[in-house]
Amino acid sequence: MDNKAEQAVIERQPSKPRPKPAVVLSEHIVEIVSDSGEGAQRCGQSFGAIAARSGNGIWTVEIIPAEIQPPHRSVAGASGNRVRFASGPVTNGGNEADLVVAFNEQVLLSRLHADEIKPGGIILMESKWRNDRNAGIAASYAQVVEEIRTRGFRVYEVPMEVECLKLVPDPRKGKNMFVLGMLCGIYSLDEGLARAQVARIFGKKDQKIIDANIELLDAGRSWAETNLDLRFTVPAKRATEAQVVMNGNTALALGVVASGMEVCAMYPITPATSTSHYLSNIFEKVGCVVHQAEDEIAACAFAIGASYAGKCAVTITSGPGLSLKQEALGLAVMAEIPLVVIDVQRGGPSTGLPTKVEQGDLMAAIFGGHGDAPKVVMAPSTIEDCFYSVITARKIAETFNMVVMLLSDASLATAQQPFPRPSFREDWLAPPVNQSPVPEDAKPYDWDPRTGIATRFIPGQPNGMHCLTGLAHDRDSHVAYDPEINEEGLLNRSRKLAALQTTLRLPPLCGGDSGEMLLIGWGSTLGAIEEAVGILRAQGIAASSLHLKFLQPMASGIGEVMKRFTHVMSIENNWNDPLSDPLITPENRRYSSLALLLRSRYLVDIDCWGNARGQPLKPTAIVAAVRSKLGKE
Amino acid sequence: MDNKAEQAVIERQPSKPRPKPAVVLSEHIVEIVSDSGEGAQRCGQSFGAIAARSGNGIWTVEIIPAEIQPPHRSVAGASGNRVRFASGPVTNGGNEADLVVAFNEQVLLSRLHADEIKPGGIILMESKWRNDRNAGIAASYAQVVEEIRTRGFRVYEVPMEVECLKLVPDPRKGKNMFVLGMLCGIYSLDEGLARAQVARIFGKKDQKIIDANIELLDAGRSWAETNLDLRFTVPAKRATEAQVVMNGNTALALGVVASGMEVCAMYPITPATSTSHYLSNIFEKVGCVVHQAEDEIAACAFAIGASYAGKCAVTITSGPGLSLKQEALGLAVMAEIPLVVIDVQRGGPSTGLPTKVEQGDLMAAIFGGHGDAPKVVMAPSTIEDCFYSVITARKIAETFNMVVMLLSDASLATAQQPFPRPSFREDWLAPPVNQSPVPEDAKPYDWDPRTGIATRFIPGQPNGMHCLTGLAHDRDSHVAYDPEINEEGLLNRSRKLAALQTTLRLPPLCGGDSGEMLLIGWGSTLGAIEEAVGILRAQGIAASSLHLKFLQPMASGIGEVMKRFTHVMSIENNWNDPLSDPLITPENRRYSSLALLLRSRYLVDIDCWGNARGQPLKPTAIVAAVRSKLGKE
Amino acid sequence: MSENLSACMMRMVETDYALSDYQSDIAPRWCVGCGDTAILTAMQKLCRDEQLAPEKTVCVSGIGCSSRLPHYMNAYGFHGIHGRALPVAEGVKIRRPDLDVFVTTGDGDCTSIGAAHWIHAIRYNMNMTVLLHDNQIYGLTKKQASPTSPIGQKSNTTPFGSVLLPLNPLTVTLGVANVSFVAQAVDWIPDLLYDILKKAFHHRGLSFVRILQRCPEFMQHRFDDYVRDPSKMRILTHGNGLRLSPEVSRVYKNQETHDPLDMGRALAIAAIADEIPVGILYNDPSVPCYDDLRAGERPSTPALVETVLREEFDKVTIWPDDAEPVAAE
Amino acid sequence: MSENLSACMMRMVETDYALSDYQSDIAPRWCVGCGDTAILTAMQKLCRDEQLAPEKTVCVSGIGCSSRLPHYMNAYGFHGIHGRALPVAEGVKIRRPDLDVFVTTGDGDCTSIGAAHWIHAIRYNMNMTVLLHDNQIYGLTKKQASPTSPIGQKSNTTPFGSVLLPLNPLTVTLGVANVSFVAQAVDWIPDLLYDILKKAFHHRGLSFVRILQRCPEFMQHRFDDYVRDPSKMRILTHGNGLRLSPEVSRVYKNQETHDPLDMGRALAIAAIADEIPVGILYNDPSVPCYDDLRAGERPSTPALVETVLREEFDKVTIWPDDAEPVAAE
Ligand SMILES: Cc1ncc(C[n+]2csc(CCOP(=O)(O)OP(=O)(O)O)c2C)c(N)n1
Ligand SMILES: Cc1ncc(C[n+]2csc(CCOP(=O)(O)OP(=O)(O)O)c2C)c(N)n1
Ligand code: SF4
Ligand code: SF4
Ligand SMILES: [Mg+2]
Ligand SMILES: [Mg+2]
Repeated sequence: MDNKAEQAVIERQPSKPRPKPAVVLSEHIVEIVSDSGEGAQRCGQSFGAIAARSGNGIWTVEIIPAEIQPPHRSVAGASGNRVRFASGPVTNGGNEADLVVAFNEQVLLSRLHADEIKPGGIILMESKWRNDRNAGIAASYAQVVEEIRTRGFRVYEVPMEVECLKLVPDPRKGKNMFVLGMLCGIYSLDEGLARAQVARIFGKKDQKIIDANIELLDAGRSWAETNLDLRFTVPAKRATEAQVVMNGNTALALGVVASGMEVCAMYPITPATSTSHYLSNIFEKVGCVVHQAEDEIAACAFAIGASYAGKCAVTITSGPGLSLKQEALGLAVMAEIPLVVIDVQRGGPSTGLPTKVEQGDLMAAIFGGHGDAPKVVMAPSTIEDCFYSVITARKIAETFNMVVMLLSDASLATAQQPFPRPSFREDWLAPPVNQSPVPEDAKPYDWDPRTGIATRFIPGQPNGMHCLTGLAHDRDSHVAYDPEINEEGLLNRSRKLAALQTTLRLPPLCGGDSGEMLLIGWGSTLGAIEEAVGILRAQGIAASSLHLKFLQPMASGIGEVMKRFTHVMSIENNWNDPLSDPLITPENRRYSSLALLLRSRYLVDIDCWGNARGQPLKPTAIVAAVRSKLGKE
Repeated sequence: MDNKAEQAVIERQPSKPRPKPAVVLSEHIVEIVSDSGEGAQRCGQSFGAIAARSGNGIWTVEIIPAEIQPPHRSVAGASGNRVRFASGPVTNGGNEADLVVAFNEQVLLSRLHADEIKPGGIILMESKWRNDRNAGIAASYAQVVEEIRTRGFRVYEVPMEVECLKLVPDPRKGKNMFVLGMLCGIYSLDEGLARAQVARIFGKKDQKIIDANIELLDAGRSWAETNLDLRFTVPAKRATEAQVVMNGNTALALGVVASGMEVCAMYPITPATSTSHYLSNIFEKVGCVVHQAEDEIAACAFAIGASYAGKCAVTITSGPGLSLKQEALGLAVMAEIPLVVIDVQRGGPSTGLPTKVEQGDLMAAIFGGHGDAPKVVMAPSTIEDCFYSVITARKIAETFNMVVMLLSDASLATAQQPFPRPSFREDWLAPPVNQSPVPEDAKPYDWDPRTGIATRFIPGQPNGMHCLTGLAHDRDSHVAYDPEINEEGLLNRSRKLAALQTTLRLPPLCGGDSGEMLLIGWGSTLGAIEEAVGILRAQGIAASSLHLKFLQPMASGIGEVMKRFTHVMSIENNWNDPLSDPLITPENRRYSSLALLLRSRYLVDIDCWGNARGQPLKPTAIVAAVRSKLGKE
Repeated sequence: MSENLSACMMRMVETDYALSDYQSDIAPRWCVGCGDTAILTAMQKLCRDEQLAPEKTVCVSGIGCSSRLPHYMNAYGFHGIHGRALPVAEGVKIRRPDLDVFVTTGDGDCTSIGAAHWIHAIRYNMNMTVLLHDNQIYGLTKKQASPTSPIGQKSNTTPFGSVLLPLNPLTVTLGVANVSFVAQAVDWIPDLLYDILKKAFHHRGLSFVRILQRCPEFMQHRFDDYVRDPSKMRILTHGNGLRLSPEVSRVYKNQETHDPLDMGRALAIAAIADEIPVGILYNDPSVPCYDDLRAGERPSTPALVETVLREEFDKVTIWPDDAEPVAAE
Repeated sequence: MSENLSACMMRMVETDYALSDYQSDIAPRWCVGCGDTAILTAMQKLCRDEQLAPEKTVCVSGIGCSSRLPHYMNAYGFHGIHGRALPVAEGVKIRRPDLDVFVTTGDGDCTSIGAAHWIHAIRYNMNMTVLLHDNQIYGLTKKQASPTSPIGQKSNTTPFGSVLLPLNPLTVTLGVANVSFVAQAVDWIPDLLYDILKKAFHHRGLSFVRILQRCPEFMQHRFDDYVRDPSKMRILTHGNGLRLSPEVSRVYKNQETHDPLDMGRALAIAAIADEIPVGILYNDPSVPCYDDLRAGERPSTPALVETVLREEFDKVTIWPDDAEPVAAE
């Protein structure tokens, strides 16, 4: 970032009179959608950043086209950003959008089809299509506008390119900054902050470009102030502590750095890869390495090798990669090599929905390998959690010599949210590799009879020579097929989960301690579920929620909590069979993953609600599901 | 087999006077153990075959050394066979052995350590070690014999090699036939049948060899009759129908042939491989092909390709291979390509116990892949079942366009048991590949709204051109990311399980319709569980058992059955956490697989008993577990 | 020859497929200027000229931009999983000799995650045409280095430039036993691309065609020098190999007569670094094909199955009266 | 040279490891006459002569008879999973340059299930010694054909004989970019095996040694002709390569002077079918190693981590007073 340029911008700030008073809102959801490459993503991100810097709580969601190079003006090609911003903290992408800026009517349709726009919501349309030379396009545009007006949306047609043409030769390029200005005007965001943001974006380019874009920004704002009857303000309060804003994948990458892991072995796959991209940029600076292996199996084996040699390692992947790694993970479990596995879940099965969210990999994480292969499975539920979970995962991995799986997902991956700037602690890091001699009589698998934990020997440690193996083995790591020895190994590997379990504390409930409905969730759905609980309670329904961070082992006490509620329901962003289907019965229904696990453990008739539509769950949908379950539709 | 040779043998049969009357037994368990390569395996198999041909029920179990080339005279090197034979049918390997023939004291120790010999049981020892030139060996032998005598075993020292030397120059080679003769003498088995069996073994060799071995056989019998006070008879009844005797892997291979599948793609792995070996010998004769691929992933992909092209295919593997195939299986699920997967389970996790039994892959079979990937999972429970299950699996795979997993295990793999000779039915086979034109408006995924089943189009069918994909897709097989379309696909793929489920019938209970204890099992444990039920009922305990063939989906009605019993317990040959461990609580206990599934589905407090010691479960151990559960130890 | 011709004529009369008959109803979703487009066009032309029945044509791919190709062909398509196109294609072919199988795979798909299958597919030498779309980058996942990326290539996983020399798919392929056909083409000389594909298609065995493919999105300018300067392309010709049209010959003067049976020279050509060789490096039609070797003497019939089952059961049957039937019952 | 010598002397004085120091307490479980035994012995001698500290020596393997070798070495051993020895070894080495890494792998382990890793390991050219125990069969799983099995080989999965020409691991390896050391040895000439391993060990980069290994259990007589007739072994010598002892030279008269930098000839030698070439086919010490290229300029320290985290956080921090600190705080 070029600080000089930014400085200059702030100085040139004109002192215009403030526009007329605005409607005060506690929050709004804004979407900007365009063809891929038209800059709606950047516009949305910048808008979110400005709001965050103003002191608003924000949560941004990327609207990602399904295809690399989708055709122009296509429903499948909608690209952009959702920004939910509020007076207080925001924990999820929310329900339908209040205001949408669409660069053409097709990308708007994609949001309408997905039911992502609030009935009666505000829609700002690029108006140039009305007079398009291609009659089909003009007709399509007119028809859509007509239709949405009829359906009760508040439509404003905005001559975006026409206005931009007054300032720049290629209006398609500057349009997004014009829109950004327009939005800043509508939402009364500070001009200085907005200009500083533009300067930040183009910081590396020359001043001319910055100036041109600031002109577009200002033009957008003026146009909105002059032509639109939309004036809102979402009061903001600057945080008293420093905040960082980033998405979940960046938080994971920074977590890897902060955890002291030195090796990341990966193979590219969406949506996990951007974690590795970020890491690739900085990891070498701290003397560490990102290795792009020839495939996921090699990546996993490479990480295992590094970790065996004392450098705890992470391998990062998404669903299909997780499936491929199952055999190698079994080796790490059997040989008790610490390993952190990050799985940024996406829609499955198979190649499925590569860019879309799903919490579909929980069962594969727990049960995926052949034989009994106990692993620790955790799930971060906020962006901040993505950062800290990696540090915790590395510690557990090395304390218990276990595989620790971290289940993030496509929603956390690209969502941005501010959280308190972490302050570095040296104890986050791994201790230096132990190279001291091993006591003469020590054994490589000297399982503690209570916890199952053994102190492993690391290459370089004198006296520690032994041959690690994925075969059944005794305390000397000698291959052994005796029934007792096999059982001893199984017991100790399983015991470690129990030992970890005794150290876990159940997270506090959200809502009340007892009541009509307990919702249980895990991972990225935290914000939506807790928001739903808030709404339900405001509606007089005694709902609460419990959000699990550890899925295997699970903290004790869940059974006690459940007893205090009339109903229990898991809320998950994955598949469950609908009981409404004629062939589905309570007996053959396939439950959501966590519901299945909890039912089995606690023998409580836990229902589940959720879906695998490639979209984050919405608070209002959760509310509706709960009301329906309670017969209070 | 050379029928002439066999004929000749039978003619030469001398008519000796029958020995003195024998003790009549309803069953006995005999083991023959030697160093690897000394022929105990063949001796045991032959003994089993003679008993079976006499009309005894038999179950033979291979005693497999852990290592390829274990050292001589080593505990880990014990190789041989257990033969359980009885007046009636035999369904499992039973409890401890009644009589053991050991070629040296070390291999005997392996059976003693594993608690496989009945207290007070009969032990026949090769006596040559007593005077071994190596003083250490002689001492070891003497000490072991002394010790087992003290422990109350009935030990007979047999000068096997000394006796054989009278007839052949290399006694190590002929010893096993001498022992066979000895056993035939002890158990009063028909001499003609025994000689015919020897002729059958050496049928391809020249007559001299056959004669020499028959001499050894006869010598063994005379020696026993002259020197041992052991005379037993296990009355036999010749079956009225033709019976076939084979092990589970052979039955699977013949099932593949009988099912009409034309392609088997595999990669070698123990204990699955011998299925492919058998198949390789015969599959080409029926115009089919066994393809040894470069790895398990390629094998799975190859089978998928063949099946996509209309030739339903099977891929055969064991645990580690199953883990590797998970991603490819997800593709078959997503694209709805029929596929039969045979997993001959072994001890896990990782490389684990390659030659030993475990029912450790059930969860991986059901939940192993990322995302929601519904597959059919079945388990054969007898040798006969291995044969017929493949035929059923192929039919289900092609009717529902699904992946059907068949979980056999190392116990079924090598166990031999007679069953009625199947008579061929043409409807076992797959119909010819459909190459008729596809109706103009048909779609490749025209999911039936009730059952979820679509009629797939096979390359070569005019009008059927479409592009199959592992991405989310619509009815045209076009890639689509819309929430509704993704949900539609998930629903239909899941529905097929429900549709299959409605066609399943619960197997009949063994024991009574209600009572104190219901045992639930699956797979190879059938015989041991039902035998335990018999013992328990004889002891006045109202136990019954239910054995599931389908693990996913499960037949309905299990809940109703369970209600009629005070206790329900799954009996599985896999890991469960022992509640006796100080850290294990009912809340953190990790249950056996089927127990977990049933608990979740029926919310009944199902306990589990079993272990993962690499050995089949024993009826008496099950009895003890049930009595302990009921407080009736 | 004339017999072939008349057979061909007959087929044309019978069916007479036009280019559009090989175009599916999905518009290709590649970036403007993407080399995959030229490859698709060449394939469709080939199908048209060979009058392949669309229902008898199967295009198998893995995952990647290039692997989307089967969606755009009106044929049976199998867009599978990353790296596994070849074993899937082998399975398709093993019992369906009547199908023409094409495989489309990317440099990551084939030479990275799929490398084991690639090596073994060459060795199996099954009768299929394999198109390696080598854009030297991971396109679909948005710019990560691939094994064939040039040294120093900046990408999202190699922000400071990749550190290794690129893998040469040609030299590796030529080192595999049973290799029978290896060629190189470039997307920007459509005539040669077509000619090479045609030769590849007519080769009995696995024809491996590496196609240097432009990816303007992530590898802008990568091949500009070569596109601009025809002399940097070394065209391999031979009586048994490519024969150039006068037009092509005029533009691409840097030619070498190369006998496609000369493995030594093929290896040397494959290793050329400063020029791009285009043409058929190796072609040995005598190498046996796994699908032929494993074809089996007779097709599977119920009668055969019954016979073999009976034979096998006979070996292990205990008959009620112990009289084993000597002949078939 | 004399400096090296004295350093070596010092190490010897300090530690003075005997052969038995490299023998674990487990007796090898290979069949009598198995070639793996000779390989184990050669490795142990090498360790002794190089006075490698057992705790700094890591033997990585996959699964197979040969892959049991690490159990018999007194060193750190990693007996992993089938086919994945190479990526594990790469992981071991990447941040532990102080460790000497050996990889033991079978023909199935390396050229079948592990083929992708093999190709890429050659390209990474990390500093390790790779021993391919090529008995041309699957030993541990009891006789299935491997990619290197001779054509016609009967096995449990090819009861009528394997149908394909065997894969030649040498020609494939030589075709991979960044290949830096390729040799061939046989288990039955222990002196040459040792000399070749020694050269391999001293090579900086990945040294790939294919060792033809006898499996009397399943491939009886396979190499009898070669064992009996020394003239069927072609020994490669060179000033920069192997130098033969007079004894070896007397027995093995079929010698060729081969410059290990001559790739063309190396390829030709690798392809020889009727004789077994023994020696160093290729050796280019100038090829860079991935572990060196990725070593990083500085080791990871808490201070470094703190600095980088601060820099990264700074980019995305919203300060309470909006006054972004210009320099580090
Ligand atoms: C098992 C698995 N790993 C990774 C991916 C992600 N992925 C999709 S395509 C691709 C590579 C694409 O590169 P290439 O094969 O060269 O094809 P291109 O897009 O360049 O045509 C990757 C890594 C995946 N889909 N599946
Ligand atoms: C994933 C997996 N697949 C298959 C196996 C079974 N398996 C063990 S060793 C082996 C091959 C052994 O052959 P090779 O690599 O040549 O080693 P050798 O025994 O001949 O030394 C196989 C297929 C396995 N253990 N794991
Ligand atoms: S990213 Fe590259 S390879 Fe992919 S479609 Fe665009 S230009 Fe083609
Ligand atoms: S089977 Fe072959 S490779 Fe394995 S130990 Fe025996 S001789 Fe050696
Ligand atoms: Mg590519
Ligand atoms: Mg081998």
